[in-house]
Amino acid sequence: MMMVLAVFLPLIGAAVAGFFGRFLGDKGAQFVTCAAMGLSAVLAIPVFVDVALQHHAQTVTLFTWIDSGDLMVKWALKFDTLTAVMVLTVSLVSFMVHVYSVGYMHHDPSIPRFMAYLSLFTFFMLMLVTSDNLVQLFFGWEGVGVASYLLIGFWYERPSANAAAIKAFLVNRVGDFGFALGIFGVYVLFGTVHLDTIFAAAAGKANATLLFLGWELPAMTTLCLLLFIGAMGKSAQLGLHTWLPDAMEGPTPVSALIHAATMVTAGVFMVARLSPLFEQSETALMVVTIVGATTALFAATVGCVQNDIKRVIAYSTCSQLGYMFFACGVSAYSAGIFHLMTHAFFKALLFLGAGSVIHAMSDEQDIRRMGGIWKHVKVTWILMWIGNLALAGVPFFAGYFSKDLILEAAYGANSLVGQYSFWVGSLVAFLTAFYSWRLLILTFHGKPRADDHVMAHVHESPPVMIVPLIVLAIGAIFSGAVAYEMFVGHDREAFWGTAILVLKAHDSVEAAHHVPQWVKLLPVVAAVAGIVMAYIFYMLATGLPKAMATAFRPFYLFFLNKWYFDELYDFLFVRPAFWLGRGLWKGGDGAVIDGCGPDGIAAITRDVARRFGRMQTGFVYHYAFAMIVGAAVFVTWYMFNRVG
Amino acid sequence: MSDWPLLTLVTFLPLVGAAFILTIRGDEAAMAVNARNVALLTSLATFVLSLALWIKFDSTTPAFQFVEKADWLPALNISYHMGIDGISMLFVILSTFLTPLCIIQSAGSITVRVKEYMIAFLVLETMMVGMFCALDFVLFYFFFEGVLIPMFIIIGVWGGARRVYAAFKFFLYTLVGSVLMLIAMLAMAFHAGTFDIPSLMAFRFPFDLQRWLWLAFFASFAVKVPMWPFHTWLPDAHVEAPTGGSVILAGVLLKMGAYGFLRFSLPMLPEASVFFTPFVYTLSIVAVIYTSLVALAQEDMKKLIAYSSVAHMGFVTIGIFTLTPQGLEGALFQMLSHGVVSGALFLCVGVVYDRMHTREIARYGGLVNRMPLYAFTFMVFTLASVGLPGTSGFVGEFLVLMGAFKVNTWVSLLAATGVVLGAAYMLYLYRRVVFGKLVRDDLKSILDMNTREIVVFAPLILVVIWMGVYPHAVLKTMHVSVGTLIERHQAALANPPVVAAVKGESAR
Amino acid sequence: MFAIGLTHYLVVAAALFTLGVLGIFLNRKNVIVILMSIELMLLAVNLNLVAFSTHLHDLAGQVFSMFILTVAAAEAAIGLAIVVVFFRNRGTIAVEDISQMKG
Amino acid sequence: MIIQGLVFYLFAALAIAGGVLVISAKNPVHSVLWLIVVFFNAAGLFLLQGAEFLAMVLVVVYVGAVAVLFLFVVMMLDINFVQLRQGFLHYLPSGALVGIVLLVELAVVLVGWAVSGEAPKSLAAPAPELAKMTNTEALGHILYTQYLYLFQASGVVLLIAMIGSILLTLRHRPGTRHQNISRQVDRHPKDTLEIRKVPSGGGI
Amino acid sequence: MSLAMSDLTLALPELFLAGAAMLLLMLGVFRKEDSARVVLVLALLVLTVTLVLAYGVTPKTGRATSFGGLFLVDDFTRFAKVLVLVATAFTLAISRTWMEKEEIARFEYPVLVLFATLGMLMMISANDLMALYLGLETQSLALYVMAAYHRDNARSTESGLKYFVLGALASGLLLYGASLVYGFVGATNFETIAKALASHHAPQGLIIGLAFLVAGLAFKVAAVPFHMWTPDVYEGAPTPVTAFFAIGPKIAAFALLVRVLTGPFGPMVEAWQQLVVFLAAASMIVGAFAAIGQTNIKRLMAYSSIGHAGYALVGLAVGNREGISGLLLYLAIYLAMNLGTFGIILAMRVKGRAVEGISDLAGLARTSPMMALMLAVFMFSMAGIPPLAGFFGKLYVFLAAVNAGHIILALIGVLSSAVAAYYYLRIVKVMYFDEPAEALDRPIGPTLAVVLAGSLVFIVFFFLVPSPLVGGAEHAASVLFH
Repeated sequence: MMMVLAVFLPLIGAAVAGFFGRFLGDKGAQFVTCAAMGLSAVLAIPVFVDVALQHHAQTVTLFTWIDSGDLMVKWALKFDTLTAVMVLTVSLVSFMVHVYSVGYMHHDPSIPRFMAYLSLFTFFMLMLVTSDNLVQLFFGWEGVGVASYLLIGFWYERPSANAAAIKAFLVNRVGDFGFALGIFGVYVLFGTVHLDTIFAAAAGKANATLLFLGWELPAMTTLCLLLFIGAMGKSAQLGLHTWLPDAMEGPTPVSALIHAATMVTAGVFMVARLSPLFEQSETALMVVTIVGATTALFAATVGCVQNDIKRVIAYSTCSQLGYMFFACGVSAYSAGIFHLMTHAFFKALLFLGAGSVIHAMSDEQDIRRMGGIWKHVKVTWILMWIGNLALAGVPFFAGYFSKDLILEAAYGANSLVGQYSFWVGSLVAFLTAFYSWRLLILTFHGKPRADDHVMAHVHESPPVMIVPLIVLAIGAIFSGAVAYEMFVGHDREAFWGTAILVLKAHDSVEAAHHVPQWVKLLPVVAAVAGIVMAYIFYMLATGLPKAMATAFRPFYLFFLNKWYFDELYDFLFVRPAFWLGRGLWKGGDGAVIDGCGPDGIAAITRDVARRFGRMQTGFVYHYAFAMIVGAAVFVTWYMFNRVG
Repeated sequence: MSDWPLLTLVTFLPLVGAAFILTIRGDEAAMAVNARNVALLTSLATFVLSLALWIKFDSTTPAFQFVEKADWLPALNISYHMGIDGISMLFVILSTFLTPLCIIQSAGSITVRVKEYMIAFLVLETMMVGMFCALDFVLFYFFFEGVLIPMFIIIGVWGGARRVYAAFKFFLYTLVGSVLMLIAMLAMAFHAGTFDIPSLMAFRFPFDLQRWLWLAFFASFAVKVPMWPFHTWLPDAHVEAPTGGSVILAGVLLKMGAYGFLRFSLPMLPEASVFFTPFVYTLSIVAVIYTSLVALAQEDMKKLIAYSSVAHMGFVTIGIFTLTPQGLEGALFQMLSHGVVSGALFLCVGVVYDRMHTREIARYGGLVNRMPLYAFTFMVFTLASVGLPGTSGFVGEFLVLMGAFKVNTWVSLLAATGVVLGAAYMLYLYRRVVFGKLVRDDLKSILDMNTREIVVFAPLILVVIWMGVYPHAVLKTMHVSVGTLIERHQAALANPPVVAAVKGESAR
Repeated sequence: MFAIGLTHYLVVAAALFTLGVLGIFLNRKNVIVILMSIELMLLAVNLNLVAFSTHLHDLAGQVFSMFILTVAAAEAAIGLAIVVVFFRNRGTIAVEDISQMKG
Repeated sequence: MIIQGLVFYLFAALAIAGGVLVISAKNPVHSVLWLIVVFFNAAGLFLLQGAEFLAMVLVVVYVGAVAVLFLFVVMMLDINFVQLRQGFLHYLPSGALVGIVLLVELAVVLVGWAVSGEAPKSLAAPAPELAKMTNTEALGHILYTQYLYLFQASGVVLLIAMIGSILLTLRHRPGTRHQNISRQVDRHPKDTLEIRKVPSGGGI
Repeated sequence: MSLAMSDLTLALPELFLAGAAMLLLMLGVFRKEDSARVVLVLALLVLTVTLVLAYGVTPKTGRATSFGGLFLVDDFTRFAKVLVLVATAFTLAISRTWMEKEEIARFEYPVLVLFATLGMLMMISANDLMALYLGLETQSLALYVMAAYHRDNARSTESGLKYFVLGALASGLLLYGASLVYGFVGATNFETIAKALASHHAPQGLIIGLAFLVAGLAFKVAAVPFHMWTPDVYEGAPTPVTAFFAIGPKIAAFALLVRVLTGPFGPMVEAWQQLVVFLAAASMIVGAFAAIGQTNIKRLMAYSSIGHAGYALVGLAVGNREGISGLLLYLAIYLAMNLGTFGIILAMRVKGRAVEGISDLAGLARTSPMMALMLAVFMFSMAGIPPLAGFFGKLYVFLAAVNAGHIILALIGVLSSAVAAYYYLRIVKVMYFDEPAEALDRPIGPTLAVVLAGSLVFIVFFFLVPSPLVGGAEHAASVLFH
């Protein structure tokens, strides 16, 4: 019951706020949703204790959803350690964001709608993480997509927000397309979509093949890759990442909740959840690793040159998700989840902090027009420092534990892709630290670059916004250290139980504890180097960035334009789609099909009719002639066709 | 109640109402009100009666239920034979469900010749319901074609600017298809010696005959579905029809074709169906992708939704021809869902059309500012159309693709691209109409949905969500019938028919 | 050659029949000539019937022929009456002018 | 035999020539006259085959009545004959083609004449021997018995022709004066006559 | 050969009709004022009595001949006669108002109708080539006159002239064929011919004769290519006459054609089937296409009747019992549809002036909804859309065609019916979709209203109880194949 409530309370909150918002008023809607969310978060704690710490994994089955033939899908809430961790993280962060939103959105005209969307999103996210079958997972998957769509497009009067919302939804759909195919494949292979059943049978199917698109392919690899396409879409991995930066069009709490802490990590969650499948396919894991590592690098390079405060953080998110993926790719699922959790705290903190800054700067987002405001917003400033320290992986902040472990695991995996991801990861650690401090310095330090009017307005956010930040900051500082042992330390096997499966041969987390010392040190060194470099660039030699940009102009432009992905997609897909659509409509439907079909036949008919009409000349002798010819034809016919 | 000829009642009750309306006299306004009320009452009564069908429906047997049989043309073995099974039952409900909504809706948009409109609608209802209940081929054809008359009138009288073209195109296109079916039907009766559908299902036709018959059926059903490239009547008909007409057209009439495939092509012509499956797949996939792309380029709201209908029906035809339980049930579910969703989308267009008298997308924008309720409603159906899990649109599409994946991964893959494109054109439409700044002056005074419209939409929203969350209620009525259909089909394939099929014992 | 058999008569009849037929549609100017052509055709039929009748030793043919003569006379009367009213209306009986209605 | 043959050819040739001239004569009056020629020769052909009554009827009814009727109408309608021939040649080729095809086919078929089956044995009205009964008498015998129905029917046909002709052509001209006998008879002197005393020398 | 009483009994309807017609003629001549109306009413009475007589005359053995085998009565003739008499009576009834309004109401008209009907009955009962010819001419001569009946109207006389010229030509062809048949079989009696053909191979001359015979009869049913008189005559003739032409004579001619082909030439079914297939296909196609461009509704109905003749001929082309019963059913339904349609056409008057343009119907649905509804029903029925009666007519003939393996013919049929649907729909479109033109005059008169309502009820509710008519048609057809 508690579990069901924990999941469904946000839905109730959303429904109440959404349908009765106009009766409840702004305050009422805020109260209802926050209360429901808070209750949900509170309930998540005993659930976590019960399930994860006391190992009482269980599944609550509600009722049949879809059944057809031997397919049986039920609405069910599966609680095991992985779920419990996710539920706790999600509900906690979500609750914080809810509270924060009360302050952040206080002057918005449609607060109930916003709160309803947030709660609805949380509901979908919780459904996602608690699903006991792939279809319900898909339900949550698409549901969070829709909530994200709604929230990105929350300010519907902005064309850019609308465009970003649609883009987010569509790119996610492309991922979901793969995900759905993966589900079908799983169903065809296993005859079920029920996770536990699949996991039980997975090992036996390691060498199975699947006829896909005419080829006989190894089943596990194919399925995992298809499913991974879904994860790439949701988690904004390279190729399907383009929506994430644009998604920053949404209100900042949304960015914090959805596009940093929860939804985007669904992909990682999914890979971890499906570890029994991924474990059966070396190829799939390899792909996951490479994609993750490359994304991490890509996003970090782009993040270094962005000027929008939220976009920098968005690319950072993208990059961190890359970490999580290659962690999973080297079978360090627990490390991935660990990073997921710590990241949720510090990234939410960073976003909300950024929101606080934006709030203070009268909705200014360009860091080139900030600077020197730390004195005015001291609390925010401190909190942002904490967040960035955690992000950069500076020792003893949460990020340090998780990120280091991921890199060590990558090294420890002792494979080519592992090495690749280790080195890339270390480089990214450097870049991360660099852009983090670039952001920090440009925003808070140096001389104010905003106009006087704005500067005069700069003020600290109200407590309702600050308190959640503080809570998250606590998480950002301590969650790593607290959870380390449980998640990836010696207690990990007991902790995870059956929630994550790692083949003995792949146990890179174990290996991570036995890597050389320099491997453990390298990320920290890289991080510090990054910080130092940022300090040099933006505090000491402020002309340097410009000189660098000019010197390496092609690279600079390449990074600034996000590796030209948007342009490429626009050229490859968007414009051809519209062009084709118009062509098929006017040319295909209009000219060819209608022209040869109904309209053409109608024209021919009319023409034939005209001819027949002309034959009816009105002259008796023509009529007589026709009759005679008719009779003559009859006679001739029988002359040459003897019958009877 | 149990011995009542329930199907006959449900089928012909609307006709009684129509006859009653015919007798209404008085001045224009009073006549309109009375006609509307009578029509509403009749259709509601029909709906309630039809619900009794569902309640009393036994979903554990594949046999036809509520069967009524009476001599009609005994010399030709043609009888008045009615009955429903798990495949047809819900379509009856769908028809009776949508009709009252259309009648309620019409109060806002139909102001001239209301009496005739109501009569046409009730006659239409009789034809639709009858078609799904008919268990005699001639009876089926009787209703199948009979639909054309009221629909022709509805499009032509109350339609838009190009209504004449659209009405003719609709009528003649479908007529040409169905007369070919008539020939096939006669040929089947000649071979089997009966027009009785259950008997025909049991009869085995020789393969080469099957192919011809299949093609003739295809001509009719493909036009009705409509499948690419026989779809061009649909956008025209939809665009020009009045809102109620579009709703019924999309909601029920399109289903007739798919229903025909299910009821006739598959069980009666099993080998030919297998033989032509690649052909159907190809056309369906082209339909899905092609029309989705075309929908993307539309500038007229109704046209866009019309094209989306073609795409969605493409899924249905794929599902039917997968011949897997998932595919078939998915197709059935998709048909029902599409009936509700596309109907509702047309109603959504109708709401703004009644206010602004234009369907041009560019004439709208930012409606959410003035019409939040409308925006919400429209959003629900947009998402359902997009196939969001939790709405009815998802279940059908998902099952169809799953069924297709079992059979042919290419089909599944290509059709799934339609899901992506579907999201693109629907959200693009929504964005252009509802989102954005409200800049046009004439929109600044637009009013949100009134009570009547809320009454129309509320049940639709509930149904869409309910079918999305608890589709089991719907699916369970189909299981046995679909399962039996597949079993029989496989059994038929396993035992090819004797080449020289013995002519059935006809009364000739 | 001089042994006149049935076929001789039949061929003559066929020739007359063909002439009548030709007369109907070759004539463009005068309706009355068409009426005469019809008389030619009927005459040919009568020739046929009489020839067959003689050859079969059966009077039925001649009886038939007589009725045809009767009816043909009646037909001629009606036809001429119609021609007359047409002329009164239009002032012409040229065949080409009988073409108000067409299409 | 030979004489009979020669006579046949004479009649046949004249009939066909007449037929050709009927349809090709410039002047419709000539056409009618040629038609009379055809009728005469056809009557001759009838005679050759022993159908004497029909030959008589043909001459009496056709030449005597029908052809004259034609002539009468042609004259009455008073048509300008000058431009009547145009167009004949224009359509001749196609017409002639059809005509020739038809003629050849008919000839081919007719030359191969053979009565089907046992027909001659089951004749409806076998012709009696000429010695016993003349053609006219024989016809009379069956016409009013066996073919009574048709005889009556032909009467109806003639009646219809009468009604039709009258209906179509009879016109009551308002200006013409008719004698109305009953009115004449009914007339009473006092209606029309007034007797007045005329005073002598005064006048009326 | 003496005349027995039974001979007269069998021909009682015809005898009564002939006598009554002559009496009415006398009455008309001698009664000066309002003779037209009185004669017309009496003629209706006469037709009714004849109908009763025709229905009542049932030979005990199911089939009987009289007048020396010239005259035949059986269930087929009974069915056909009833149809013809019903058609005549109703067309006559609805013609009165029109004739009076056009000021051409004369007593000769009903008399001519009676004589024409007499001719039709004789055609139906003909059992001999001579009887056939005389019946045909009795009918035709009356019809020629009727076509030109409006003698002060140029179009009417033109149509009369055309009809006459072409009709005479058709008679000539028919007679030539008859003479060949007589010559090659040696008999004119149908039964004798049938017997002769059944036992022996048919000589080629006979087949040629048959071809001419069929050509002549095809003219009467307006089958392509012998149809060309139809549009002009239908357009030009006074509308009541057109209505009359379109129904009664056509049914009679069909009955005759069926009788000739299935009776004497029944053994030669393979031979004539080819001709009829051609006629049917050509008629259906021409009827469907040529009507599309028409603007005059009478002309349109002419093409429509050509097309319908094609469908009915499909039944004949099949040449078996099933086909013929389909044909008969088709004719019965055709009767109702045309009666109704012409009823509406007769009611088409604007400000006292008769109009014939399709465009004159514009917006009829608004100016007189009931009339529009009726015409729409008739049009949909003609297009063969269920649930209307027209559908069943087509269903039957096509069923017969398919069963007999004439799939191609059936295909041509259904496709041409789809084309034909276009012009029927066009009328519905004009009435329902177009803006109202000048309203048609109301009221239309009680007779017309009753007849229209009757047709409507028949067409709409035929599907409820089709069995009596269907059974009747099947029974009538069955006596042809015993």
